[in-house]
Amino acid sequence: MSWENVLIVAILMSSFLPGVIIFMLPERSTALRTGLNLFGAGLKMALVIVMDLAIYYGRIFQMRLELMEGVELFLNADPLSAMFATLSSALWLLTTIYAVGYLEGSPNRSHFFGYFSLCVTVTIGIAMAGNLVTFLLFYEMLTLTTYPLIIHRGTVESLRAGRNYLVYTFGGGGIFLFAVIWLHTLAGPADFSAAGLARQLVESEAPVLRCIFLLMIAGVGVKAALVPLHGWLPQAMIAPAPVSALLHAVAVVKAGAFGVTRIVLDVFGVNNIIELGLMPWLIAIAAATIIWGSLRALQQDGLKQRLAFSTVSQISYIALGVSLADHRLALIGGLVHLIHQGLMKITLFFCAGNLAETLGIHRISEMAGVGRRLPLTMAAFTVGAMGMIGIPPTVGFISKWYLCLGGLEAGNQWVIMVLIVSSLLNGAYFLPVIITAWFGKQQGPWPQERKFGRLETHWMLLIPPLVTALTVIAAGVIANAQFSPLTWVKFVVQDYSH
Amino acid sequence: MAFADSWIVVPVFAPLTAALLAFLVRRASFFISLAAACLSLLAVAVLVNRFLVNGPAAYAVGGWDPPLGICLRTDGPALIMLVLTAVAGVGISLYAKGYFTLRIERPSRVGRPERQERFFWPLWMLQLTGLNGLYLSGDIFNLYVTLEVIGVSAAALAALSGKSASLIAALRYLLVSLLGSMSYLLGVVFVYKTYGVLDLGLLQAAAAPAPGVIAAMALMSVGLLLKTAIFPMHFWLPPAHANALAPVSAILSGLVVKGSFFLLFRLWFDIFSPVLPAAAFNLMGSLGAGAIIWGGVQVLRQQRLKLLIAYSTVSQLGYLVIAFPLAFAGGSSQAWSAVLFMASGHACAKIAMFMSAGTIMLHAGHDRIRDLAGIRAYLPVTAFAYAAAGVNLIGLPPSGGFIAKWMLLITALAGHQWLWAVVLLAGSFLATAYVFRVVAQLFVIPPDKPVITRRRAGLLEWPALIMALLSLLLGLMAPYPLRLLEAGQIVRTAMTMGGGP
Amino acid sequence: MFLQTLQNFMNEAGLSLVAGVPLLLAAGCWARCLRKWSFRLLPLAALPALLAVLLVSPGLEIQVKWFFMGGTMGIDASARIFLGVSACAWLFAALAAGEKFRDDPHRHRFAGYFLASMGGNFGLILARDILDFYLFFALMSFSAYGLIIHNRTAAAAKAGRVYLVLVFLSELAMFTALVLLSARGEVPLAGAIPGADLSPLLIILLFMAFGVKVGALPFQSWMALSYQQAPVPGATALAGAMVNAGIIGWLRFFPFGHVVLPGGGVFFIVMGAAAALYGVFFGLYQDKPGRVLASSSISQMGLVTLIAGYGLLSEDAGMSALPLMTLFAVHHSLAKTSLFLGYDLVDRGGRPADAILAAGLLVPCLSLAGLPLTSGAMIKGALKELAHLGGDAWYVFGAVFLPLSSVGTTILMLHCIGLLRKRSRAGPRGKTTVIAWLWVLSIAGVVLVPWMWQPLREMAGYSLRARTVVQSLWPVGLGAVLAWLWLNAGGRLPGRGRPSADFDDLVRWVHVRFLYMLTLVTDFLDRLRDKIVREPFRQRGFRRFIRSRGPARLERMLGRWPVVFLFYLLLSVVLFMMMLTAAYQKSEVG
Amino acid sequence: MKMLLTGFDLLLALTLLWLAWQLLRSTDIFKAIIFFICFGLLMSLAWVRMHAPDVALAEAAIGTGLTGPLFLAALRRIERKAGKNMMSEPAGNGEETGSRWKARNREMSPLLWTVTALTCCLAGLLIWTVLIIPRPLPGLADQVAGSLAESGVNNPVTAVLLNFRGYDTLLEVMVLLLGAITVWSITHAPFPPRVPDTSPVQKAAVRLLLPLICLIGGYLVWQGAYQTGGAFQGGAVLSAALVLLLISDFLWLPGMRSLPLRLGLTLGPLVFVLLAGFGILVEKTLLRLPVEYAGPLLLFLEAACGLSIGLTLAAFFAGGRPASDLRETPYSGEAKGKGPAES
Amino acid sequence: MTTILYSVTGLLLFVFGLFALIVCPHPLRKILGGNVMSAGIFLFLVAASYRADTGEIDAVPQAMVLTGIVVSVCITAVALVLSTRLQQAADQGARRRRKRRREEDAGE
Repeated sequence: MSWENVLIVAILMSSFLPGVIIFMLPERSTALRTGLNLFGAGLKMALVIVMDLAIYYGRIFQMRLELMEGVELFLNADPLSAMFATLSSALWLLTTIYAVGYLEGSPNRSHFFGYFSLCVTVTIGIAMAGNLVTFLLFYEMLTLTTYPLIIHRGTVESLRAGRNYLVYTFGGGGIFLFAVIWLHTLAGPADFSAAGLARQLVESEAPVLRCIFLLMIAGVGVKAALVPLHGWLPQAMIAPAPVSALLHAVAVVKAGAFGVTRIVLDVFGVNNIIELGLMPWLIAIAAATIIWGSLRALQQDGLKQRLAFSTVSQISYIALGVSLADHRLALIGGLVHLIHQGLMKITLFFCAGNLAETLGIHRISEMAGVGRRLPLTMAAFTVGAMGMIGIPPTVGFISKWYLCLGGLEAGNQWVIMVLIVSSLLNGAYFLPVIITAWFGKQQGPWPQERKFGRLETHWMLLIPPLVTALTVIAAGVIANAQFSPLTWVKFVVQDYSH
Repeated sequence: MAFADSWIVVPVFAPLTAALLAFLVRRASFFISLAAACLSLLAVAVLVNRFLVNGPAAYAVGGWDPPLGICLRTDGPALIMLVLTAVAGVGISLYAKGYFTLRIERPSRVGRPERQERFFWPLWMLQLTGLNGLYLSGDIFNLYVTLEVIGVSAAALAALSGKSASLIAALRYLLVSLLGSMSYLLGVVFVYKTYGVLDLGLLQAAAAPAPGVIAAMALMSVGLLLKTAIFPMHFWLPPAHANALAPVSAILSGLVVKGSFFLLFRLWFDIFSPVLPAAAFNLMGSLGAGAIIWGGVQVLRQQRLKLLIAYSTVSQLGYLVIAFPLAFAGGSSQAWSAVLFMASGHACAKIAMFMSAGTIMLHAGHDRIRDLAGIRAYLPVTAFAYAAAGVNLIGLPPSGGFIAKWMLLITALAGHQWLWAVVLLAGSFLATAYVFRVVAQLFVIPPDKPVITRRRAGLLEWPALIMALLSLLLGLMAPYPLRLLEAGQIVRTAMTMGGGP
Repeated sequence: MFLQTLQNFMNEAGLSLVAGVPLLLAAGCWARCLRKWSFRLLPLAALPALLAVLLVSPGLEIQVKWFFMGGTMGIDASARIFLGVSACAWLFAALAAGEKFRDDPHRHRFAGYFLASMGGNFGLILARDILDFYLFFALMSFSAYGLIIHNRTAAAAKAGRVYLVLVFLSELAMFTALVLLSARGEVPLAGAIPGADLSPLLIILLFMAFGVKVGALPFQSWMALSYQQAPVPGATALAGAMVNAGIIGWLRFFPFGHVVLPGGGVFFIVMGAAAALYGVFFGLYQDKPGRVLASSSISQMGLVTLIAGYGLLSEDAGMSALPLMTLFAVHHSLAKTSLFLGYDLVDRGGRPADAILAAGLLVPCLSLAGLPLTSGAMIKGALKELAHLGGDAWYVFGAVFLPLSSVGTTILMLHCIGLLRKRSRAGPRGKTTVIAWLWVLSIAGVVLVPWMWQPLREMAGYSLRARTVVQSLWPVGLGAVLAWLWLNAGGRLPGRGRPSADFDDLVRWVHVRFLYMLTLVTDFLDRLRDKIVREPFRQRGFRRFIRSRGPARLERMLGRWPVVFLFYLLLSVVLFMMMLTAAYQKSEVG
Repeated sequence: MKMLLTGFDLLLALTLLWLAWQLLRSTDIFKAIIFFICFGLLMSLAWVRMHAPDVALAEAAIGTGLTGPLFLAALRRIERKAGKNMMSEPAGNGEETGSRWKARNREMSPLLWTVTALTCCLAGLLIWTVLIIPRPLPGLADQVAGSLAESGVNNPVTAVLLNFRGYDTLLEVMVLLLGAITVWSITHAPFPPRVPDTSPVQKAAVRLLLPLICLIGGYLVWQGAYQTGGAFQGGAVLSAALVLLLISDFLWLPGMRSLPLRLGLTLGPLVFVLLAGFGILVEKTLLRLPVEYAGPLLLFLEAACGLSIGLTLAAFFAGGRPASDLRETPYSGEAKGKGPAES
Repeated sequence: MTTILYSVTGLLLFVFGLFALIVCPHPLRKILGGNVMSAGIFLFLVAASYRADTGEIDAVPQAMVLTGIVVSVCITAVALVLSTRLQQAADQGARRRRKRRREEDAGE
């Protein structure tokens, strides 16, 4: 058990153990619970950074546990998984701080934070999965850990949303299990490798593999909220803000997108998919989701619903980037958007949470002139929104820029067309929000205003969005710096470019 | 034979003597029973590591060798079930102690809980004797007697609660098990008439598709199917399990049903497998499929929690039986070991579920699912145990159920048997529906209900949690029991060499 | 010696200071504590730019590796001129703003937006690679929005809305154009694109991207609204400095002198001419000085488009069009700055004697119209030369059109002076503040700059020749006569002055229609989904089947002994027969 | 001689079948029980015919001797409870909506037709199998004979029962004990405090018969080692004595304190278990008896088992645990409201 | 010859008992059927091992039958006690319902 194995297990345990202990804690001991939470998050962040450095200098991190003969639980930290793990642990640290502030005084928090930590452990597990079986294991556990979070409020709507969420995710999970097993019978136990499936297998079993691929994409697509399967996402907005922040930016939806990436790059291998002629399908689905998500977002008056639909469309950028993976630029664009979307979306949700928590605002029509009352929150929101639209110097611009270049390099013009129309639509549903917020006139008192002393809102609710907003700009401005997301993605793409 | 060799006898004799002593010394009955359960657990542990060291062992009782005397055998499958029964035995004993102490504090009818407790322990010990006897025995007539012991003690336990509904169910259960044992006995007679030998090892050697054996297998299989409550003949199980006391339902659902299933499994796969054609296995598979779908549909109809869990047993038993055609076609040992692995996983989960249902009923006073909202406020550990057991039933990753479902699906897809694969998936979807229907109720705390964790009787909540976590742990430590089963393969060859020292 | 060290310093850090100082001050404006200081330092923000223009050695280029995908800043000949002009314009506007907003409660907010757009403008001029260009262009455009709606009136909000929509469209067009342009290299190419053969789509996109800034024909409606609604210093900045951004864009991205784009050239010429004429007629309708000035900008920018069009027709036309466009930009922004200062003076009521006012206003107007000895005349002459290079057909067009446009401009300018004098007479008398001295200085600038500045001097010499004087004199004279006649005849054209529906109503109409159609589609899809998924699942489907009596009756049926044991017997018989047949086959086969 | 025997067999078989058929068809359950008793007696006759004296004795003593009275006692209790309405189907399995199996007007619903058809078909198959099974293979007779010497008894059946397959018998005795425990756990012995008017004849007969029955029982137990007889048969006869006591005025059984009864019931199995333990200690294998002491040990075991079997069968007849043991207050209406209803 | 005759009788008895157990609704009759079934099986068992020619007795089937008889007695006894207790509980239930109805009538 060299220190590499220990590190991987430590990363997983650093949120699992606090989670289990928090379950035990009685409701009263808030200090201990918050301390444990933050300690776990901090420790995980440190460990992940150490791992990133080590990976950068070529160390290999692996851990195997034999489940059945021929099937094993394999954790492997390659650059791609390190990227997703870093994103998850960083955003988890911030979301924990935010959640502590957000849930002050609300009932059954031990239960909430317990599942909160478990959910991140599973996300890190998904990130570090080394083969398809481990990925499936953690993928299905994710549903288990996120369901209690969604129904945390206990109201009838949250129950219905929870039920809907289960129907979708378990349906997807079942299909994904079926496809994984079918592939397992054909290709035997195979770890994730850039080469993907064996060539002669692709020739001999083309129709079956096509069917398996579509099933897998459908299975993973539920969590990645691809068009026909995205129904659960807007309804899951009933959950408290930190949950929807975590769900949308880090855990569930990102796990789906990461799943699509793994399947296309590491399970099937890009060339095999092209040979099977499946790429056009994937591009079509991604494009359709991008446009449909943005269109639906236009219609929503609820702020969180609008953000949810914008997530639906933004996540498919990653799918689009991955589906053009044979062109280096598009792949860079797709993967870097994995991080950028996380940063931007979590900022937006933090701000939406602040609005709901401090002023009781849930609808955009109520947001006129809120910029005056919550200037810093709305500044963060504006930065996030600008990122979403893709205005430089935010990170959003960079990922859109690379995606467009990739699309151009791939030669199909209408990929750029889709991205431009989507930016237009993004502008159409984000700019009015910003304008009403900053330049609108406040009509009447806020629904439920709460005072938090000198600051505009509780400091724990204010710091995270500001930090993420700054990162949105910083990661954009210093995109070429040594350890910016863009350089890391280029480092990741090295072993996929052939 | 060395003294150390007689550990094999302990799992049967310890509960036996405990039953006698418990019946005599009523005050100390709990401690005697717990001691017996722990002793048999220890014995099973010794047997397991001895089995791993030098393979299957045989033990001629009374010193007479097989054709004349009775011989006790330990092989892979038997040991898995022994371990399961021993562990469940300790868990259920603890739970029962907690259950009865609480019931005696707040009796609904003066004197009834005392009666129930006084007679629970001897009957429970006899049940354990029968089960361990069945798993160990190597003689076909002796299996009949153990079946009878299990049948009568199960009916007695079911009738313990004294309500008229449970009495009706107990009577029906008794008559059904009478009929099942009688047809099994007729099968034994046919076997004896054809081969003139009662020992399983010798029978396995001589097994050939003769008419006598065919009649025997037909009667025995149908009798055992009836006793295992497989799909068309499941009418007696739900009322019996739902109306019995909580520890009793756990015993019935978790262990008793598995006993007769194990015998069916041994007959079909171990002893008379050459006699059985592929069509028979597919018939069994269709029964299993029927059980999964029909059980699933019925579960969704139930309004009471215990009935829901009982019908889910009917559905889960379908999983065990659907594995027969897979094992036969697949040929690989995967589906073969998957069956028993799933049986043990399901047993742990079901025991945990009934325990938590019992605790909830004691606490809430009723088990109408609609009014169970927010139980987690009062019983967090029980709610979590129920959820963990549910996870195992559905077959979600961390649990043993997942590994079993995985193995079954692998064999089904490798053998291109799409129907069974689709039924397995449909089954897990139905399971998701009925588990989460209850979990959603348990876990969601309506805003107005405050969270107070008054410490209930510890003994009520923790055994349920331990059993539920055990079913989850099975998922992670799957290789160890599976290695036991793989070793089981050698047994078949050993048996054919006319086993016994 | 001091100059030497200053020059070295400017060479190293100077360029980043040019854009950096305004942005830092803008940030200062937002921070509560630094507000007072940053507002007071407002006028100084433009100084680094002026210093850079004077001191930085020509052709300097610095590469800032870490900044936004490798930013490169540099000064070349045209950038120096533009920077100089913009710096002057921003300086004048800043001083005017300092004066005007001294006691306005929201001055910090205005200062913040003002400084941000200033920083964006300077950065835009200095940016050498297209990504930085795009970054600063976006920064300038979006912060200018703050200037327009500063007064928070409904009309200002409407103007802001129109401006924002158009700017957003231009951003998108520019993004697409940049992507298409930089198809080859991953890192965007620095400076003008050598010899790129631009496809028609690209030409339209570039026209659209910078046409909005310049007020080209289809996108000109925001100019009139914004100049009127924005506070005058803001309007000065908009008209004086930000308009040039459009011209710089065209200069950067069109390969003047390298590639001939006949189609593009014709398109630009037609749009330019149309814009020029539209500007004049639209201006004559207006009764507000802000709108008239806006329409004069539109017509002048139409001329610039014309020059660009000619530049695209042939290589040598392109070579000469480049400096001409730069000169035109300088000439136009100086004139506009002084006119707006005059308007600000009049607006603030510090009214000098009527005669001085008339004379002061007359100088920039006539220079715009092209009076000999002014920069306008030089440009007109050079323009005639350029038209000659563009081939005979266009020469004739040039020859006819140019005098006509200068006549129109003269009429428009005189109309504007009339309005300003009317307003100054009506307005209250205020004390002459520093704005007046600024105004006089700007007038001097208008007259002297063409002569002082070395690159413009040889152009001036050409305009002194008799023939060009005569050629530029008669249109001005004719224009003056017509204006005098027209002013006496009532001074206003019939009609309401503004078209009934403008761009904002168009946008709202499109938005409402689009949402309506979208809800139609989504309702249809929801109904469809209910029919396919939820309906069977809930009504006729699985759940009803579960609740219905069917399964209950079946279950009760299965609860009866005879039925159950019917299956029992059936099973035993079937099993028996199966095994028998199997044994029979095996024995037969075996 | 052979013809006579086959004739006798044929007659016996036919009567047995007729009795079974009558037993099922008769409407009145009392009549059915009487048929069942005759059927039992004829069965023991059949065992005798097939040279199985032990089984015949057991069938006579237990199969009919005790089961008959059990049925009659049960019928009386059910009738008295149901207020004398003839054959009213008790709640039974409540929603038993199947066709009323009235012996007389048996309208054969299609369901019943199929059940009968299937039963006949199954019967046909089984009989066909029996007919074509080749000559029966040599059973275990010679092995039993071979090792009879070491078993300590010379009646082969007892040898098999107690020594060769002692494990089976142990479990069987435990089943009996299990039955007793179950009966006790279900209800109290439903005996009236005082049997009103036992006729003097009955009292005298009981006083006379008791010692005789005990003597015969003891002898049977003793004889088991040599010829037919043994613990079960002896025990059954002893139980007859106890049943007599129960139905006459010596009602001490229901009134007795439960401990001695419980001791009596568990005596047999306890001895058996001790013997098994002894076997392990001495011979290192379960239930293995040292050859020289096998005889007396088995005899001691037989005696103990006989006694406890007698008591158990009596307990079956008593139909419940002694009145004094584990009283339960009758079902009080108001209890329902209070604490949680028991599950 | 006798073995076949008695075996067939045994099987027929088994089938009769099975039929009775299945069809008769009354628990007592079902238990009677059970007993007939077991008697049939034992008859078949002993008949199967009866060797008319050699005449010596194979003890193992007899031991099995003895055990079988004892076990079936035990089951019969339990079943009978259960059905009596069932009847008793049903009567108590009926009495209670009648009492409550009377109270309600009295109450109105």
